[in-house]
Amino acid sequence: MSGESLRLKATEVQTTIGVIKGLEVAIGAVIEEEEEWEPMGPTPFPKVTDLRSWDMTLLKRYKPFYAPFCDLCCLCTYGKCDLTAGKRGACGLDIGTQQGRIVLLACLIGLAAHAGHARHLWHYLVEKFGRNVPVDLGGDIAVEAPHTRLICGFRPKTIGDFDVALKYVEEQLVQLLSATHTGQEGNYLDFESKALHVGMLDHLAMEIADIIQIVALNFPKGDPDAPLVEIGFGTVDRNKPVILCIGHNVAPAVEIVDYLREHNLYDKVEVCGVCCTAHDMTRYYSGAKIIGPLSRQLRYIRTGIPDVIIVDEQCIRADIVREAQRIHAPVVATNEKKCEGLPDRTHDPIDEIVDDLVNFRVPGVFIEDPRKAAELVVKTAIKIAPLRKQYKTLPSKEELIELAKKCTNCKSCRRACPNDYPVNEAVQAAKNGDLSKLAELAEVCVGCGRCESACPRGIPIFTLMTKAAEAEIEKERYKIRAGRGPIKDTEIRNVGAPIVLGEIPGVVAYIGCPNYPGSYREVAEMAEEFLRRRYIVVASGCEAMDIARYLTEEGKGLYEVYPGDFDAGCLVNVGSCVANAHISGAAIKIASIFARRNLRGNYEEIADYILNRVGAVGVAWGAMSQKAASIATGFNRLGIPAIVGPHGSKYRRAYLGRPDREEDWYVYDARTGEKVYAGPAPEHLIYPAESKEEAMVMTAKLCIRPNDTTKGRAIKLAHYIDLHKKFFGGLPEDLHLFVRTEADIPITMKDEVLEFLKEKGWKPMKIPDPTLLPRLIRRKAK
Amino acid sequence: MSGESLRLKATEVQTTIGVIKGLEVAIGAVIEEEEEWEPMGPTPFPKVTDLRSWDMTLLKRYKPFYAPFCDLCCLCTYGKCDLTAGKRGACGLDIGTQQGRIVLLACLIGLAAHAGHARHLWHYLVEKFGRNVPVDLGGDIAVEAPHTRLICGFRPKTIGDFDVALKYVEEQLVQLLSATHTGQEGNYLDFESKALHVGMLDHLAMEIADIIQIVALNFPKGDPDAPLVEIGFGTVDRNKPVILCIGHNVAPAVEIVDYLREHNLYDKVEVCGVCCTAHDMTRYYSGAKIIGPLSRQLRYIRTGIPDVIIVDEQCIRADIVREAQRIHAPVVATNEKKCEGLPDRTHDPIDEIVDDLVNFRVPGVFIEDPRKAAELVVKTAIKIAPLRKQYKTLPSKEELIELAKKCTNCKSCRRACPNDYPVNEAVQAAKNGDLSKLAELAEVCVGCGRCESACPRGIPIFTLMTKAAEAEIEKERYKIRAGRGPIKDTEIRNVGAPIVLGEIPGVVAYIGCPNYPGSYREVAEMAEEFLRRRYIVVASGCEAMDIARYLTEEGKGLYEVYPGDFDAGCLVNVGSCVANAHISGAAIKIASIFARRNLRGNYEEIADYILNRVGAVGVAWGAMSQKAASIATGFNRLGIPAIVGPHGSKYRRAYLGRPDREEDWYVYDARTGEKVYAGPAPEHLIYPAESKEEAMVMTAKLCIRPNDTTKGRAIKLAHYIDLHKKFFGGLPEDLHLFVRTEADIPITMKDEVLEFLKEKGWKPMKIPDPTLLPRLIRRKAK
Amino acid sequence: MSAKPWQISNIPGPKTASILKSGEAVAKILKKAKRPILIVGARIVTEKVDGEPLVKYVVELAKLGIPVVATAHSRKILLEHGVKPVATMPLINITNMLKDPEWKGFDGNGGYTHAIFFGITYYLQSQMLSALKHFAPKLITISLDKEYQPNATWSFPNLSEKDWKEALEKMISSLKGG
Amino acid sequence: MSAKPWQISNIPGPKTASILKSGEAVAKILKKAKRPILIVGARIVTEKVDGEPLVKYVVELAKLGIPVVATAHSRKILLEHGVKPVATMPLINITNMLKDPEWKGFDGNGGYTHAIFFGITYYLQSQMLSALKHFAPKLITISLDKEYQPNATWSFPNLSEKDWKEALEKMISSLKGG
Ligand code: SF4
Ligand code: SF4
Ligand code: SF4
Ligand code: SF4
Ligand code: SF4
Ligand code: SF4
Ligand code: SF4
Ligand code: SF4
Repeated sequence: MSGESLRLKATEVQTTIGVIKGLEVAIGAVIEEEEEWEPMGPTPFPKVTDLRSWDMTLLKRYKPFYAPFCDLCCLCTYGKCDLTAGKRGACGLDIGTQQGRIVLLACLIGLAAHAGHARHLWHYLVEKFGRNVPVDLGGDIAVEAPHTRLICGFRPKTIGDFDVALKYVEEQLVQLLSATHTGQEGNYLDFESKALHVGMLDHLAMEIADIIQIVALNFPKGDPDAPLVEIGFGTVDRNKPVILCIGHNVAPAVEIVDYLREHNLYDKVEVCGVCCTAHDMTRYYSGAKIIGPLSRQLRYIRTGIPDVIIVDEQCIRADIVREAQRIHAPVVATNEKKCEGLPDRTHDPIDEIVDDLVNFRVPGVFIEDPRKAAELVVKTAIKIAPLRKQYKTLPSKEELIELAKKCTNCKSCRRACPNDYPVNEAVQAAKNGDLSKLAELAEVCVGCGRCESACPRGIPIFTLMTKAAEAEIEKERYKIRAGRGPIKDTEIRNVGAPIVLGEIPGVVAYIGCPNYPGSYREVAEMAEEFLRRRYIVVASGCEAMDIARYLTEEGKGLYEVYPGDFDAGCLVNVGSCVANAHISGAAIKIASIFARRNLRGNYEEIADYILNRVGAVGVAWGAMSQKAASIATGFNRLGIPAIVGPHGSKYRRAYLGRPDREEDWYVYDARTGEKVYAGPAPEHLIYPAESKEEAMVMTAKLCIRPNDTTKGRAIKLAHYIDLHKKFFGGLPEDLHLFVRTEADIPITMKDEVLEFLKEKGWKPMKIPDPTLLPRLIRRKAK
Repeated sequence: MSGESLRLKATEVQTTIGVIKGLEVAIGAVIEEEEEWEPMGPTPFPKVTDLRSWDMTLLKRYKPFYAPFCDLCCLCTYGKCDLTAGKRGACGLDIGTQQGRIVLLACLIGLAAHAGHARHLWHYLVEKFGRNVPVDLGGDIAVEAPHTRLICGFRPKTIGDFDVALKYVEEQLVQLLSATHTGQEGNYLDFESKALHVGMLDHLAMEIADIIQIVALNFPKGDPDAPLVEIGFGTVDRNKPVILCIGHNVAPAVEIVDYLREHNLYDKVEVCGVCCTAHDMTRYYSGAKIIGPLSRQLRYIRTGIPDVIIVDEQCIRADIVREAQRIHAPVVATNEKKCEGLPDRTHDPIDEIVDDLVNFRVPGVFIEDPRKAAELVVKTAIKIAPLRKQYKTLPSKEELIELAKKCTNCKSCRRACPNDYPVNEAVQAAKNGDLSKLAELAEVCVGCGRCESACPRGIPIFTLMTKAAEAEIEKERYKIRAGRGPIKDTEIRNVGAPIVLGEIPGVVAYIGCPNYPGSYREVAEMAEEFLRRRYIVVASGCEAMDIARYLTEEGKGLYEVYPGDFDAGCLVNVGSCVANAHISGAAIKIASIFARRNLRGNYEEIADYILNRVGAVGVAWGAMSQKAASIATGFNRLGIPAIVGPHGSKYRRAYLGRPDREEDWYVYDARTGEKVYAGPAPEHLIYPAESKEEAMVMTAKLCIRPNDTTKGRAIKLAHYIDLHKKFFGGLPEDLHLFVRTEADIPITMKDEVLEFLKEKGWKPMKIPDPTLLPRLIRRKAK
Repeated sequence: MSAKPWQISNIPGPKTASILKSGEAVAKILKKAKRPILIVGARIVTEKVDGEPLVKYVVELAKLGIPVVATAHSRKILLEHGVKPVATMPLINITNMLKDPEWKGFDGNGGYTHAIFFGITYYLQSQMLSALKHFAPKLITISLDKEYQPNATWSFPNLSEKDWKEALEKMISSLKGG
Repeated sequence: MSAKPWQISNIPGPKTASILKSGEAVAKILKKAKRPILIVGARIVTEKVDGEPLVKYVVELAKLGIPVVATAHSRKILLEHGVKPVATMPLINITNMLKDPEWKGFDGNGGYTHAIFFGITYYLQSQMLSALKHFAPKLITISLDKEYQPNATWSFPNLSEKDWKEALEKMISSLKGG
């Protein structure tokens, strides 16, 4: 029913309550009756089970692999139940099913974050600008909302139109969350199918969130030349009042910028941000400064520099008020999802609140009106900055050494560190005045603060690290291209063929959070490797930021060296996390614009197209959040594989192919219906890699697709082999699985590859027109 | 914004696509512009923060008490984080906040179950009967949907009208789930405020689910004389084909009944049910049989009697297919939330599917169309029943003893049993041919199967227990009054005054799941105690069933002895779990009908009214599920306290008052604004009791309210004292806190109470017109 | 030294109770305890240890001057055995008060240093001990039940009836002997 | 005997690894192992134990005829040290194959009986051991890293560098001695 739709337009309606002009009403979903822009596919507004058969097709090849993070279930009062190795809980659940359930729950929480964000932003923008802001992304973007078209089957004309899509997401989410209740779904494959559905919805929600802010706030509209903006601790003038914005929802930051503009305060106040709000601030106003990703949040607060901290939603530390209190900076919360126990002062006079804040009478306030919050923080920042001078400094080196002297070398810090860093050794060295180890630690640290929290001696380890790295702070000044948003149709037209045919070796997207296994530099190193190899490199969110915090051998930032186009050897920053939808959206647009497949309500076919033809892979090296889980799962349903860092193993689930099982890798040849071996391409849908070297070799391999032309395949194999040689040594053991004909062999490697193939008893294979969907077979095989 | 609304009616609309007659369109929420039935209160469609100040008022007195069930957090890949005693996780979270978060998550899952159920049912009924089924609950019920009026501020005329209320719930749920994401809400009080919001929404969703099924399917409409129907294993004629329905969503069961009726098969097939679907089946057709609550599900399957098992949603074992396979009974899944990995055969010809099932070719199928599923199960049951004869029996006593002989007395079974029952001893006794201990165990067992799953020797302990209790099976025949649904306005008019004045000592509701600490009989024993004392006793869900499975000393069932009115000394079965909304709804109706308070969008005032005046308490003795968590939390926001059994401590949170802190118990006297000590009434909002005796004494105490007249207070105290003497010995230690004037003292206890008061240095106190809301003070105190 | 939780799945986290190796060990702790309090629950009403009713040990401890809080419906049997509980209340009430650093005890003389749990439903006790572990980290909690309680500060390991009885007897005799 | 997980919060549940008390203890198990396989990861590339590169022990074990799977980017250093891995693949791939009861091993002669993990990122290893604990309950898993891995069948307790080196040396010498 949820897909049923009606759209009415009427110039004048006579009703019992009067005459209404220009009535436009949408019920359920919108159908554009005035023009059939495309025939409707089989699954507009798909409900939970409508794409189940596609999911089962994927899950048959890419079986869920479960690594339980806990052997127990504690979700109801029958528990805890011990589910070890086949034991069942009081509700009949076993450990595998429980993993599927937890994965679904994580994805749902991720979806809720994006959908809740989209909905909040939608209300904000509709209230500010009305429902009729056109969805106009410029002349080069006709396919304005690929996910909306694909999933919902309509073309949004105005931001108001997205309401039905959001309602659809909201209704579906409730059904899906219900399935996690004790006594509901009891099969792991169905939990996975539901998780895949959530992932799909997640990309839809992200698309909506980003498009409405782009069109309403006039962010760059797919501009490859979006401005280079500043990023890094050192970009902020700490002598001015400093407003720090943290979160993902740009509403309050927009109002701050507007307020500064209206009051000619642009030069008087520094506005900087952490996480995606920072991205989006620079998309609105290129003078805003990005401090950095989530991993820099606690660090920047500990420097004492921020005068006021304004938080919106998502990726904000749970101890934000406590940390802000430490540096005597007031916190202004602005979103119902993050109230922090602060008093609701939304309806009090601003000056009263300012007065309370600058006199440190309250640690912070909750102001649900973004405009008011903006005025409040600017006024507060200006007033409080002079009073906060004393708190803007870190302890002296001598104080630091005194603190370090309390250390008993108990190793609790190290054993609490997610990355097992030798924190104790660094503190021990500091005892003797050697801060270098603390500074080294600061360089690689993900900024979680767990070491400090675990220290039985109460040593403020994190402050010590911050101090030790203080000299770096001023130096940290980099450039990042402001998030450009969607990929242009014109770009798709240019790269569609080379991607599908395999001649652009792949699209590699660095996305997600900074829970890295080691230094943040690894992300940039990986990106650089693939930029040099002329892959299309895309980035978003925290990883887009971390890529900026790295200089090439020539001392240049990657965004300065590589152009911002969606093209071979270019580096695209799409923007904040919700801009991830443009990455998957680009894959959809390839199917639509280049291959002219119908999008409308036609999810399964497009996903099949992408899986078999579009050599794209996501790398979420520090994937941490539930959002990252649902984003990755959404990529997966669409046929795009993802690699996560080793911490990603704690998501508990991978989708793994088995290259050794030949039978798993047959596809239909759409021309004949014949089943053809197409090689393990892509090998996995999602898996955690142990090292960046492994991730790079796998990235190249996961870009291989059954549809590659021989020329394309040869290019892809050249990179795969080359990276394998570089990081692993020798030829890949599975090379023969990817060589279909001799023409697939990279010309420069011909001899050694042929020799290897001989050893393996290789025989030439057919190159299919690949599909996994029997209904797409054009002519049945005899 | 979510509360904004527009309702259009037009007799004829001319549009570019033609003429539409009888157009009726609702956008957002519905406002009845044609008649202002009541002035709109301050919070129609309240969003997450709109009732935060009420929550904070409650939470200041009833502080969250946290008993962590786990010291770790494992919700993102930064984890696990050790949160022991003040340590913080990588996101900055501490253990208390994490408990609030888990409680919110549990409540959300519970809400999703009800809201998802309501939405599914809504689509089903709208498709079957159209949107225009009137919300007509009969002449005695004018306040048709108290929660909808109170929360949403509109009066539903047709089932279609509920759409906007469901959309509101869905949108809110997404925002609230988002708050549980890593990096979102970081304050425990705000997590609790959100949980309270969820609880409120839960009652709204339940109300919608039950009202639409009542009016569309013609269930009893608040009928105190709803028919007595059969419950118990012994009610089913096992010689006929037996269809077992499990779950909460009556749709497929309705279709089965219709199919049987249409095909004159009523007498040929037995239709029975477990859990709430069973309740609702009997509300639709009084010839359906109730097997029993959740705790009987596994037991009944193990008897082998069911020929076909049809499941809808909720409270269905996760191993249902495995268990059904054990007895060779096919499973038909019918709901997207519970697909069980079964093949989707929704679009296949029925006879093909029947053939596959009766030939045991597949363990079951998924049929998303309830009508088709109904036809399928009836046809299958009739065909398969003769083939299943051999599987309809339990192992022989000899076989059982052989199995028991494998036991090594390792105690794994006992240590896996949630209730620490001496399972090993029972198996050991069976070894020697003594089955009595197994039979005793079966009597008190909650039916979870964990003992069996834990046995390293693979002894089918649960089957042993079932066999040992086999003789009981035939005997189990009881009567239960079919769920009557809402309370009539006329009844409210009768009991409103005596309840509010305290002369009916209280309303006690036995609700929730069967995760009891001991025998299910305890619930009935408690109910009987309060029935004898002429409290109004209400029941729902599994506890309503367990109350039926008990005979008084005269050998009568409680439903046979006590009338079904909402009146002193009566026993009301409202129905399935979603009918719980009628219990809270009755409290709301007292405020509305008896006290003439405005309901419309006026949540805070009504909750304040109920907290201070309506002596109602919920007892969820076996509260297990996330649904129970959200139901209880919804009662709490409305000012109704709840007692859970000891397993309820694993919900991790209680709301506890501190009777020893005098300052916590002041209310405003609405007449004067004066702050008046009103005693710890009610003492807690939710707490786990250790024993049924404790629960009973507390039940009586929690019915005391500040507004009691002296006559009413004396009656309430008489019961409190009497129960205390009976189960604890002597007078309650806190008695003096509840005696305001000598007139409060029960006349027959005067001397001893006065002596006690003297010892305590008691002084008379004022009796206020109580409120916690300053805005309700009519005249300010000087 | 640690033990496995009696209910196998009741694994709370890194911090678990130290083992009381004998009745004497308990006595040693209690002798040094400045302000102990004994909390007893439903199990003392009916449960026996190797033939001896649990309530007997409550009587002995009460005689030694340890104040007793009666939870669940344990008050009645205490009164019958001549023990006047210092308070009667749900288990969660006393737990709640124990975690309040401001609370001055039933006699107004200050908070308690040691909370001894005896005869209380296993999992409910575990939850209450968890609350105290996290929110009253300075309070020493002792479970005298025969099942290992990981959330306590001190607990017996899982004992047989016989060993339990012996431990309780030894505890009493040591306390008296001191 | 059991130990605390090296990463304090890495507590999986009731079933935890037995402790390998010495290098000889490992050798004893390995000697009886019918079809062992050694899985090595990123840490062997750079990590040392008390001055000795980890890869040395891989070389020794390989010499004794145990097939080696190279995960992460460990292949290169193995080749450099003359060890030809029987396979090169992500850690999760080999884990996935090990939990397949149908899988016949790299040589086609049947599944493995003992999976030895060495030089692998702590938490990733823990997750893989968890997968095997639950889904390949018959497989014996052994962690030779210096940190206690609760999800293994056998693990060293948390060892100092010195003790670890000693254990590894003893393991090799015992294996050779046998
Ligand atoms: S699932 Fe997580 S919260 Fe639950 S017991 Fe395991 S570690 Fe603790
Ligand atoms: S949801 Fe199932 S497995 Fe989990 S605690 Fe409850 S009964 Fe046990
Ligand atoms: S936890 Fe604290 S005392 Fe222990 S080693 Fe680390 S810094 Fe030193
Ligand atoms: S703050 Fe850095 S060093 Fe400390 S535990 Fe976290 S990652 Fe490790
Ligand atoms: S990438 Fe992850 S951590 Fe960074 S802002 Fe987005 S969700 Fe937060
Ligand atoms: S949500 Fe916070 S406390 Fe929980 S595992 Fe993640 S970082 Fe740790
Ligand atoms: S778990 Fe099995 S073997 Fe052990 S005592 Fe119980 S019935 Fe006997
Ligand atoms: S089935 Fe009954 S006896 Fe067995 S563990 Fe569950 S409650 Fe205990």
